[in-house]
Amino acid sequence: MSGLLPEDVSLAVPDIALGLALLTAAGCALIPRSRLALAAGFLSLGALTALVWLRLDSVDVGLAEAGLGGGILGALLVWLAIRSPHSPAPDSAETISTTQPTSGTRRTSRPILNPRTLLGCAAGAVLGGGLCLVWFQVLHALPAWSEPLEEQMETTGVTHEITGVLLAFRAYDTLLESAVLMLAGVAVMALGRDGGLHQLSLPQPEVPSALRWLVRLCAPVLLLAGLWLLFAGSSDSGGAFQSGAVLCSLLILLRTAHALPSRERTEPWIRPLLIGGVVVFILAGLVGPLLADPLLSEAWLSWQPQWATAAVLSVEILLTIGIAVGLFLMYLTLENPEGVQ
Amino acid sequence: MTDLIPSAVLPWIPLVMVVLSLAAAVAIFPMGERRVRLRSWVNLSAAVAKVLLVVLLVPAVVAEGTRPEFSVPFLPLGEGESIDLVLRVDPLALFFAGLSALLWLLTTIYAIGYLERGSDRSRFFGFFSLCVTATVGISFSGNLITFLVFYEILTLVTYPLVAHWGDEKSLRAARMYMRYALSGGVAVLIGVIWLTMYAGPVDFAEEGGAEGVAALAAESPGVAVTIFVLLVGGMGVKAALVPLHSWLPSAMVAPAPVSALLHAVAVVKAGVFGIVRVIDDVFGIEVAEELGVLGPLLAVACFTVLYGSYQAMRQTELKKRLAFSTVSQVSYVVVGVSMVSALATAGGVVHLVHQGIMKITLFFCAGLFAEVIRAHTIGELRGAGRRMPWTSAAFTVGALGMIGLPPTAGFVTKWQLGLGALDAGQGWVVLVLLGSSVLNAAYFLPVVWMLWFAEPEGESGEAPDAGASDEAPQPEGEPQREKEPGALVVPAVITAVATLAVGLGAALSFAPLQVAEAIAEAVFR
Amino acid sequence: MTELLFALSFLLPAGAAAAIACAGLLSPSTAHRVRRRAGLFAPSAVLPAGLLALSGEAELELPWLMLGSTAAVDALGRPLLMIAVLLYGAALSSITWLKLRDAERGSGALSAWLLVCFCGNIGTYLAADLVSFYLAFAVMSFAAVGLVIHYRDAAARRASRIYLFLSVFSETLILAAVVLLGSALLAPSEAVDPEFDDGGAPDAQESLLLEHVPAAVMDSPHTGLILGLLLVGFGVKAGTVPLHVWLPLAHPAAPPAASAVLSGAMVKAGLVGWLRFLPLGEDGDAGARDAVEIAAWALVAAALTGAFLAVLVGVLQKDPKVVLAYSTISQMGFIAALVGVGLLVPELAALTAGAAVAYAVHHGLAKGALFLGVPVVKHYGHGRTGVLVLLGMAGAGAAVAGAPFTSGAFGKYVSKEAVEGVTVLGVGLEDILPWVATGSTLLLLRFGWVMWQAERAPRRRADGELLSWLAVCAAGIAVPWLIGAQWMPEEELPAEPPTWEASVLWDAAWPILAGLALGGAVWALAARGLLPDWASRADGTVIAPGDLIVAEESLAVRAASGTVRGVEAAHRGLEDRSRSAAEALLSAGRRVRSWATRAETRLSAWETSGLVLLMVLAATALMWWWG
Amino acid sequence: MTTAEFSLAGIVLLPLLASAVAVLLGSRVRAVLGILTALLICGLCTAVLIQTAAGGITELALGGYEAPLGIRLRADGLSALFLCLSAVVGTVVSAHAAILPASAGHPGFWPLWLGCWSGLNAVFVSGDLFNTYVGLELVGLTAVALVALGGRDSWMPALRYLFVAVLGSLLFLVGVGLILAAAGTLDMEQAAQQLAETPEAHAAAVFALCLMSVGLVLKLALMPMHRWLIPAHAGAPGAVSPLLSALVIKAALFVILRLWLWVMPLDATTEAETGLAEGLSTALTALAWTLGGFGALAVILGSVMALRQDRLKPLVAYSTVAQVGYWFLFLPLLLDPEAGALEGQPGTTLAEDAVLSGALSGSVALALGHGVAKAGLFLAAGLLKELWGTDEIESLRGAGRRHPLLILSMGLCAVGLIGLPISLGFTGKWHLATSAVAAEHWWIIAVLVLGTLLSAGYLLRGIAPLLLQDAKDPQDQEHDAAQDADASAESPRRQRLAEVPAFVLGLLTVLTGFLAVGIDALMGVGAPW
Repeated sequence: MSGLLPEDVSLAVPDIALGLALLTAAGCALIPRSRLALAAGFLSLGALTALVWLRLDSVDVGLAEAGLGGGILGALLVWLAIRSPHSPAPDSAETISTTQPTSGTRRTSRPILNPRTLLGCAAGAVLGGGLCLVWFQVLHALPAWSEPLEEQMETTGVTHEITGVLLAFRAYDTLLESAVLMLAGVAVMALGRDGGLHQLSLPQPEVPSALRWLVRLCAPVLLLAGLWLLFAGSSDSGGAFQSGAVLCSLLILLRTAHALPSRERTEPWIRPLLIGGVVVFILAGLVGPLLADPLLSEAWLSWQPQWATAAVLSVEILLTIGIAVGLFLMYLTLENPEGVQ
Repeated sequence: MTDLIPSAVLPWIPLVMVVLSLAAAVAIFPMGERRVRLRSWVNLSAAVAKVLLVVLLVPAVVAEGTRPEFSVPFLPLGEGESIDLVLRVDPLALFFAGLSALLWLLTTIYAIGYLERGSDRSRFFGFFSLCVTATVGISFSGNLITFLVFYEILTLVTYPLVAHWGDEKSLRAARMYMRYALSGGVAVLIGVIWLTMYAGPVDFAEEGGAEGVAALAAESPGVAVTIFVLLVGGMGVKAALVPLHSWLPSAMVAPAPVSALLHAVAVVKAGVFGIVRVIDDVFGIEVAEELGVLGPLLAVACFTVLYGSYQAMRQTELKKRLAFSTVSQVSYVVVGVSMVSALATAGGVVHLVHQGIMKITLFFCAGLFAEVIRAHTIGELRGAGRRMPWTSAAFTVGALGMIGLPPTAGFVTKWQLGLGALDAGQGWVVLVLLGSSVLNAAYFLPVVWMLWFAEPEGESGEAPDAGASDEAPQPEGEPQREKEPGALVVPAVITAVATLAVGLGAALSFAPLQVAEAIAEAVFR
Repeated sequence: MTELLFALSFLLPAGAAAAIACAGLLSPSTAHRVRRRAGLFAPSAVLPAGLLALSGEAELELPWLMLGSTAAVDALGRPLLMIAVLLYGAALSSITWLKLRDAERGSGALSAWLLVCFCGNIGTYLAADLVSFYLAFAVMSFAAVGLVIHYRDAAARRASRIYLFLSVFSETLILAAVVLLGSALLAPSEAVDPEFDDGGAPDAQESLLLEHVPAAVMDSPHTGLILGLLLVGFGVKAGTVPLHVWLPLAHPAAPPAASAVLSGAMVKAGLVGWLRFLPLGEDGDAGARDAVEIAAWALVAAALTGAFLAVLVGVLQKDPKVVLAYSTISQMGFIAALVGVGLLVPELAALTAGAAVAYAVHHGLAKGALFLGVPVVKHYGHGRTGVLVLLGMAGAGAAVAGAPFTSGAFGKYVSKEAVEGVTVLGVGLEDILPWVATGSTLLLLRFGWVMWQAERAPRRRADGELLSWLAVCAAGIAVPWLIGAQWMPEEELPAEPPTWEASVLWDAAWPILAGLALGGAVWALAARGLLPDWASRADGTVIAPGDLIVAEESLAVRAASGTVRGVEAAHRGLEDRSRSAAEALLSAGRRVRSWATRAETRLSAWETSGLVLLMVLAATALMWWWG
Repeated sequence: MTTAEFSLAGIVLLPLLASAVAVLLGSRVRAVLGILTALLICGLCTAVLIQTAAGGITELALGGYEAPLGIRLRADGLSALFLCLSAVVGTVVSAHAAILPASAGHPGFWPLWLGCWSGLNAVFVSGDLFNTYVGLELVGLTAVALVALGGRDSWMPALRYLFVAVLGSLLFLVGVGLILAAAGTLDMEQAAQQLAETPEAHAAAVFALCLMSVGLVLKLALMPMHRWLIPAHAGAPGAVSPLLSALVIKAALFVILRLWLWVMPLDATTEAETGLAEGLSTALTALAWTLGGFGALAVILGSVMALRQDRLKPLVAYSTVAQVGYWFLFLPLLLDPEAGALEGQPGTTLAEDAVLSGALSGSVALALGHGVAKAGLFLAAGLLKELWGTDEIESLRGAGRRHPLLILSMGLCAVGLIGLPISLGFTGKWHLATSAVAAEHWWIIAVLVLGTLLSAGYLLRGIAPLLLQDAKDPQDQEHDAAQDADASAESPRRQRLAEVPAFVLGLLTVLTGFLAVGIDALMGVGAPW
C-alpha cells in the first residue's frame, strides 16, 4: 500500500479530490431517475475522467476521452434525454442496443434481479477479472521497437511517434481500420432506408430553446477541438480517429438543434466524403511504387520524404472526414432502429 | 498382331476407353429430350468403338502379354512420391472390360427401345454412360486406389439410375442402395488406407499378389486379416454377399435396363471383381490361404449361394426372383476364387462373364414381359410363351443356363467349379453347387413352365388352323401374338445366343473359359 | 464324309425343329404352310444318322465344341443308333405323313420336340466324352417334356410335372457323378501319366473320353458314391423301381408316337449311361470292389423287383398304353438285371453288356411297334387291314414276350447265356429270368384284351401311320437278327449262336405257354365270376397308374413342406432377431437425435451460447492453470 | 518489388479501393466493377501462386519498414492455397451475383463483399499478428453486414453474429497483446523465433494461444459455440451464404493454423530437452485434445442435426458446422510425441514428419475442398430458394425436373462434402486417415467413417427429394413452369445462366481432386518442419 501513496500527502490532496469528484459524478450518472440528470451526470463524469488522464500526463488519452466520452456519448445521451425525458424503463437499454428485439425475450415487467442478469454480470466480472489477472501476470516485456522507431522517425514526415506508427510504420493497419469504419458506414447505408439518411427527412421533436442555445455555443468549440486534434496529430498526440469522433459529435449536436441540411441536400456529398479518405490513402500508397525508379521498386504505402508530409496530411484530413461521416451515419441509423427500413 | 495397334498408342488405350464413355456422357447431358436420334447415335457409336477397342486389345494382351499402362499422380505420399491413378490392362481387366463393353452396347440398344417414350432420357443415358465409364475404370484399375476411386464413382452414378422413376419407392430403394454402397466403400477405403500405411502403395500383381502385402502378412497376420476382412467385406456389399445383400432386391424398382446393367455388369460385378482382385492380385492366393481367410469366405459365399436361391424361391415377383438369383449366382465367383485351385479360380473368373450374359438375358426378358404384357409376377406369365415366343425362348435359355444345364454357359461354370472344388479338396462345395442347381431349377423351371405350358387365363375359342383330331382333347384357343419391340428383343436374343455360344465354344481360343484359365494359371504361377 | 454325316445327323433334325419353331414368326397361314412342309420333311431328317449307323464305326473329334468333344459310333452305340433312327423315323412319319384333316393338332410342335429328342437321344449313343454325353442326356431329358405334355390336359400336366421333377433329380445326380468323374479323369493325367508330361498342358479332350471312365470309377476314392449316383441317376431314365413312376404316367399321357420313342429309345439312354459309366469288367482294389458288389446287388434286386412287380400292377390296368408302360418297366428290369450281373461278375461283363444291347434293340423295336400300333388298331383294326394289323400286333407281342423264332427269343437266349451261373437267393438267375417272359405274356394278353375291347374309329386309306407301323414291325423282325449277326463284336456274344433245336425252342416257349395258361385260367375264372370284383373289373383304380407315385409324391410333399416350414421358421426367427436389433439401433439413434435437438434448442438462446463460451474459456484457463 | 510482391499488397488494397469506389456507382456498374476486380484478384493471385509454386516465399515489407516496426506481408504455401480458394470461389460467386442481382440482396452487396474479400486476402497474406486482427475485423464486420442484407429476418442473426465476431476478435486481441508482451514483437516469424528462444515466455504464449484459439473457434463455430452460424448462414442472401461458409470462416481457420503451427514453439514440445515445461506441454495437449474432441463432436452432432432439418439452407449450414469439426481432428496428432508410431517400423516407407505434414495437408485439403463444395451447394440452395420462393425440402420436390443442371451441381458438391473420390474432400480424408493410421489414432478413423456416412445421409436427404417426379401430369407442370417464369422477375434465360456458376463450382469440386499432389507440394513451401 505504501508504494501507492506519495511521500508528501499534501501533494495527493488534489488527486484525492479529483477521485472523490469522479465518484460523485459516477453516482450522479447512475442514481437519478431523470434522463436529463443522468445525461448531465455522465457528461461531468466524462469531463472529470479527461482531467484524470491529464493528471496522469496522458494528454492523448485525455483528449481522446474528452472527444469520445464527452463528445459522442454526451451528444447521444442528450439526444436520448430529449426524445423521452421520463425515467428509463427497465428494458429500454435493450431496445436501444438491439435492432430488432425478438418477441420472445420481451416481457412487460421483469424483476430487476433476473437470474440471467445476475449471471451476465457475474460472467462479465469473472471475465474482466480474469483478463486483468492475466495481464498483470505476463506484463513484463517491453516492445522491441523503441530503438528502430526513433531511428526511422526521420523518414516518416511526421514528428510524433504515435502518429508515425499510425501513418507510416503501421499505415497499413490504419488503412484497414479506416476501411472498417468506412464499410460500417456503407453497411448502414445499405441497410437503412433511403441510403441510411431516412432519419434526416423525419420530423424532429421540439427541443428546449436553452438547449438550442447551448448547442450553438458548443458547436464552434467542438469544431475547433476537432481540427486541433487533427492538426496536432502530426506533431503532437491526436489524429484522425479522435478528430473524427469529435466532429461526429458536432454533427449530432447540430442535428439535435435542427441545424443540418435536409436529406436531399445531404445525399450527394455524403458518399464521396465517406470513402474519400480510404481511396486517397490507397492511391497515395500506390503513388510511391508508381513514381519509383525503376518502376515498382518501392513497396506499397511508402512515400518519399519530400512529399510525405503533404500526403500524410491530406490523407488524414480526408480520413477524419470519412470517419466523422461514417460515425454519424451509424448514429443516424441507431437513432431510431425501428424505423430504418 | 501388334501391327493392329502401334506400341506408342498402346498405353493410351485404357485412358481412351475410359474417356470414351465419359465423353459420351458429357455430350449427352446437355442434349434436348427430343433429340433421340443424335443421342442414340452418340451412344451407340461410343459403345461400338469400345467393343472394337477391346477386340483390338485382346491379342496383344492375352496372347503377347503386353500390359498397356497409363498413370497420373493422384495422392502424395511424402518425399515427392505419390500414389498414382493407374490404368493397366491385364487379362483379367480385359476380361471384365470386354464384358462391360459388349453388354453396354446391347443394353444401350435395349434402353433406347425401352425408354422410347420415357422422360429424362438425356439424364438417364448420361448417367448410363458414366456408369460404364466407372465400370471400365474399375476393370482397368492398376492399384487399389484407382479401384477405389472408380468404385465410389460407380456408386454415385448409379444412384440417379436407380432413382430414375422418381417416385417414393425408387428413392427409398436408391437411398438404401446408397447407404449400403457407401458403407461398403468406406470399409474399403479404410482397408486401403491401412494397407497403404503398413505395406506401402499396392499395385495389383498378376502373379501371386503384392510383395508388401506378403511381408505384412508374414509380420503381423492379425493386421493383414483385418485388412482383408475390411476390403472383402466392403466389396461384399456390392457383391451382395449374404448379410449385406438387402439393397439388391429393393433396387429392382429401377428401369429394366438399369437392373440388367446393375446385376450383370456394373455394380454387383464390380464388387466381385474387386474381391477377385483382392484375393488374387493383392494378397495373392497363397498368402490368403496362409492367413486362413479363404475358408470363412468360402463358407459365406456358399451360404450366399444357397440362401439367395432359397429367397428367390420365396418371391412371386419376377424381378425380385431374378434379383435374389443374382445374389446367389454372383457368389459363385467368390466361391471359385476362394478355393485354392487353378481350376476353381478359372471357374470363378469365367463366371464373371457367364453370369453377366445369362443374367442380362433374364433381365432383358423380364423387362420385356413387364413392358409388353404388363406381367410382373410369375402368375401373370401364364401362357406368355405363345404371346411372346422370342422373349420366352430367350428367357428359357437364360434360365436353363442358370440351372447349369449344358450346353449353356452356366454348365461350364458349374463344371469348372466342381472340378476345382474337388481339386482343392473341398468336396462339400460340389454339394452346394448341386443344391444350388436344384434350387435354381426349383425356381426357374416353374417360370419356364408358366411361359410355355400353363394355359393363359381367360383364353378360349376355337383353334384357327388344323382340324381337330378326334384323339386330341379340345384344343385351347391360340392366344394372340404380341408385338415384341425389336430394340428390346434383339439384345435379349443376342445374349441368349451368346449364353449358348459361350458354352458351346468354351474350348476355342480367346473364349472366356480359355482366358479365365490363363488368368488362373498366372495366379498360381 | 463321316464328318459330314455326323454333322448332318444332328444339324438336319435340329434345323427342321428350328424351322418349325421359327415359323411362328411368319403370318399364321404361312407359318402353317412352313410347319407342314417341315413336318413332311422331318422323317427324312433322321436319315443321315441311319446312314451313319450303317456305315460302320467312326469317330469325330471337335476340340472347339464345349470342353472338347468327341463323337463316335462304336459297337455299343451303333445298334441303338439304328433302332433310334427307325423308331424316330416311324414316329415322325406316323404323325406327319397324314392327310391334313387327320393330323394331330399341333403336330408341328410334336415333330419339333421329337426331332430335338432325337438329337439328344442319338447324342447319348454317339457321345464319346463325358461332357457331350451329359449334354445329350440333358437335351433328351428336357426335350421329352415337350412330348409328354403335348395334349396339355390334366393328366399330361401331372405326368410332365412328375417327369420334370424326376429328370431334374436325375440330372443333378448325374452332374454330381460327372463332376466327380471329371475331376478323377483330369487329376491323375496331370500328375502321373508320363505321356502328357512332355506335351505341356494335359489334353483335356483326351482325358475326358468316356472310355477312361470305368477305370476312373474304380480308381476314384469315391467309388461307392459315384456308383450310387450313377445307378440312381440313370435308373430314373431306365425306369428302375422305385424310380419308374413317371413311365406309367407319361406313356398314356403322351401321343402314341411319343410313347413309342420314349419307351423304345429313350429309356435305353439310361442303359447306355450304365454301360458306358459303370466299371463293367474293371478290376480295382478291395474297397472299390466291395462298393461295386454292393451296388451290383442293389441293382439286381431292384431290377428283379421291377421285372415282376410291374406285371402284377400292369395286369390290373385298363389303359392299353399303361399296360405297355408296365411291360416296359418289366423288360427294363430284365435288362438292368443283366447289367447288375455284369457289374457283379467282371468276367461276365462283356457278355451281359452285349446281351443287354441285344435285348434293348429287340425290345426297342417291338415295344415301339406296339405303341405305334395303338392308334393303328383304332384306325385300321377292322376289315381287310384288320388282319394285317392283328398279325403285326401279335408278332410284335410275341417278340416282346420272347416267343421262339422272334427277335425276343434271340435276346432272351443271349441273356440267359450271359448270366449263366449267377445265383440270387440260391436260385440261378438263368432260372429266374424266363419267368419275366411269363409276366410279359400276361401283360400282353391283358393288352390284347384291352385293345380288343377298345372302340374303333375307322379310317379309309392307308397313310403314314399304318405304313410306318408296318415298317417298324418289319424292322422288328429283321433288324435284331441283322445286328446280332453282323454288328455285335465277338466277345460280347455267347460262344455259340442260337440254334433252333428243340431244347432251345422249349426254353423259349415254356414261359410263354405258362403265361398263356395262367392267362387262360384267369379268363376262365373271370368268366365264371370267381374272381374278386376288383380283379375282374380291373380298371386301374385298384392300383393307380404310377403305383408308388402316390406314396412317393406325398412323401416328397411332406418332406418338402417340412423342410420349408423349418427353414421358414429359422428365417422368420432370424429376421425377427435382426429386426429387433435394427429397432434397438434405430431407437438409440432416435434418442441421440432428440437429445441433440434439445441441446440445440437450448443453445439457440443467447445466454446459453454465452454460458457455453464462458465454460470453454474457464476450462481452457483451468487447463493452463494446472498444466 | 517483384510482381508477386506487388500482388501481395495489391490483392488486399485493390479490392479495397474497388470497394470504396463501388460506393459511388450505380448498381449495374457495381456488378461490372465487381467482376473486373474479381478478375484482377485472380491475376494477382496467379502471380503469387507462381512464385510460391516455384518454392519461394513471397514477402513484402510495407512502406519499406521492416518488422518489428513495420508490417510484413508474407505468403507461403498455406497462404497461396487459401488465396487461391478465395480467388476462385470469390470470382464464381461474384459472377453469380452479377448474373442474378436478386441473389445479392442489395446493391450494397458489392462494396461490402469487395471489402470482405480484401479483408480475407489481408488475413491470408498477413505476417503480423495485429494486422491479422485488423483483417479479421474487416472480414467480420463486412460479413455481418452481408448477412444483414438478407432482410429484416436476418437482422437478429446478424446482430448475434456481430456479437460473436466482436467477442472472438476481442479474445484474439487479448492474445495478441499477451504475445506482444511475451515476445516483444507482432511479427509472426520473429515472435515464433523469440518464443522458441525464451522459455520463460512460454507460459504467456500458451495462455495467449488458449485465448486466441477460443476466440477464433468462436468465429469458426466449432461445436458447442456454433449456434450463431445456423441462422446467420441460412438467413443470408443467396450469394452471401456461399461466401460466408466457404471463405469467411476459413479466415479464422487460417489464423488458427498459423498460430498453432507457425507461431507457437511446438517443435519444442516434441523434442523434450529444449521444450516447454512439462506442465505447459500438458496444458497444450489438453487444449489440443479439447479442440479435437469438439471437432469430433461437431462432426457427429452437426451431421445428426443436419439430418433433422426440413429446409435446405439450414441443412447446408449444419453441414458446415459438421465439416468444421474435421479441421480440428488433427490437433491431438500434432502434439502426440508418438505420432510417428509407424515411421520407424520396418516395411513402411514413411518419411520423417510425414505423419504431421500429412495430417496438416489433409486438414487443409478438407478445408479447401469444403470451400469449393460448400460454396457450390449454398449457391444452388440459394438459387432454388430464389426461384421457388422457399427452401423447404418438401415444397421443392421435383425441382430436379426443371433445373437438372442445378441438381447435378448439388450432387457434385455433395461428392466433395461427403469426401468421395475424386474430390479434395476425399484427398483430405485420405491424408488425415493415413496419418491417423500411421500414428495409431483410431478414433480419428471412427469419426471420419461416421462423419462420411452421416454426411451422405443428410445430403441425400436434402437432394434426393428434388429428384422426385411431380405427381402432376407433365402438361400441368409445363403450365406451372410457364407461370413461375412469368411470376419471377428475372428472365428464364438469366435463370439458366445463373445455374452455371454453381455448376462450375460443382465441377471444380470434382476436378480439384486431381490437384492433391500439387497441394501437398505447395503445403511444403514454408512449412514449419
